[in-house]
Amino acid sequence: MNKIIEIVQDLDTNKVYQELSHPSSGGICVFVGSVREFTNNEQVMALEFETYETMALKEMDKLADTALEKWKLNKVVIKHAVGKKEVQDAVVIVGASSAHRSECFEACRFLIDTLKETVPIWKKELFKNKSVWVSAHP
Amino acid sequence: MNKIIEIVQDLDTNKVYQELSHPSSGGICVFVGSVREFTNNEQVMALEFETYETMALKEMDKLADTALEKWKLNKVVIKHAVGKKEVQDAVVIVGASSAHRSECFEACRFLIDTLKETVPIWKKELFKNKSVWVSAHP
Amino acid sequence: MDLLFFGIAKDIVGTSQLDMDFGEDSPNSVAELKQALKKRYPEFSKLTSLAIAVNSEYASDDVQLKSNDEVAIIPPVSGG
Amino acid sequence: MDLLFFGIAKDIVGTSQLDMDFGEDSPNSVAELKQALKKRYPEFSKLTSLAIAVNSEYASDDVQLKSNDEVAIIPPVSGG
Repeated sequence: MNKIIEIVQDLDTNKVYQELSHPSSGGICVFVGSVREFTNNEQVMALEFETYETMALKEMDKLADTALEKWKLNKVVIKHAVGKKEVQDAVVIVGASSAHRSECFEACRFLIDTLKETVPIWKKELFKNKSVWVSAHP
Repeated sequence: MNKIIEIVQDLDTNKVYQELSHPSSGGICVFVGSVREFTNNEQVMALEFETYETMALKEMDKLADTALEKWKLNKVVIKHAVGKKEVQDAVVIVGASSAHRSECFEACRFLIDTLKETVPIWKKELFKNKSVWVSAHP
Repeated sequence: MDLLFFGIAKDIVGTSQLDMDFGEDSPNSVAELKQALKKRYPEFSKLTSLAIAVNSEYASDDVQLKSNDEVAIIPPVSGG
Repeated sequence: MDLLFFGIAKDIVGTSQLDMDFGEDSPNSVAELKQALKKRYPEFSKLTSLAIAVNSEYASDDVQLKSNDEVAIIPPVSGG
């Protein structure tokens, strides 16, 4: 299988190299998004992720297919975590492997940029005295 | 320490996420170079890496410093393997973490591109009936 | 009309699933549903964007709604 | 003059370390060393590039060589 699509409670960053490894791949590019301690100088206690799972998996699958069409890739991984995540926890992993490095870099950047635009997952920032749905309001 | 520079016999891809993780980082980008089975349709049995270690570590250190100056990064990792490597083995790992994703992507690409140009490491491709020092001849 | 709500949409409506009775205004298309929602819950008009998914696919304004469709209200996504 | 050889340079010379006697041609600068090496081992002229490191730093052609310098012959690198 040349694509791995998952929505999970906890992401295992250790597995991703093995999942993307391929005898025809000389390059593997991985992006991990993690919880930052501060947003606009306000301390974040945690992030809470919610998803419309059936649709999110479909959109992630389309995203992987688009990348596989646009670039010559041997493997694609797209994984997102849901639930409550603390500072430094991994929340998303995207990656691609290809014969040469340009393709996997470009595909990896495309995967994370497009995931943020299309996949129905919502993030709430939990601060000390309030919580905010990210990007909800202009 | 905001940079990790190593030349090792065997690369452990599992450690890299933890090494790049940082409370101020929302993005981590990692590139892993691995041994491909075919070069110009010729089957590669193995790669053999040799280095001028004292100089290579110095050049890798300069490379990390240049990236830390050019982009706002929290962590940088540059590791290269030496010795005989088989198909799918990891030979190089570079990575960076930053508050936002653009910086770590750009830095990661810069690290691998520049490493290939400046760091004194040499790769010999072992084919069935011959071996070739890569890039030695025009 | 059975509707699913996520993220801030769930907070606005107060539930993640609701069989909403629009009475005579019952919407036939995605565009009409958006309008009906904004009329009943003015908070929807303040969002950066509002999308509707029909059977777990993004649906454009002209898509007609059928009674057995799974219809979801999609506020601005913010994964990653 | 004590020299270190790596990669294909080691294959050309047949050893990784050599106290090379250039006789009267003994090179004083990086440029002269490159020339002396190419004269003695024509294979060096066929390489894509040839660099010299002095005390484990790339050295430009005008760098003068001192007797206690660590001098290394750097054929085209191919890491990664």
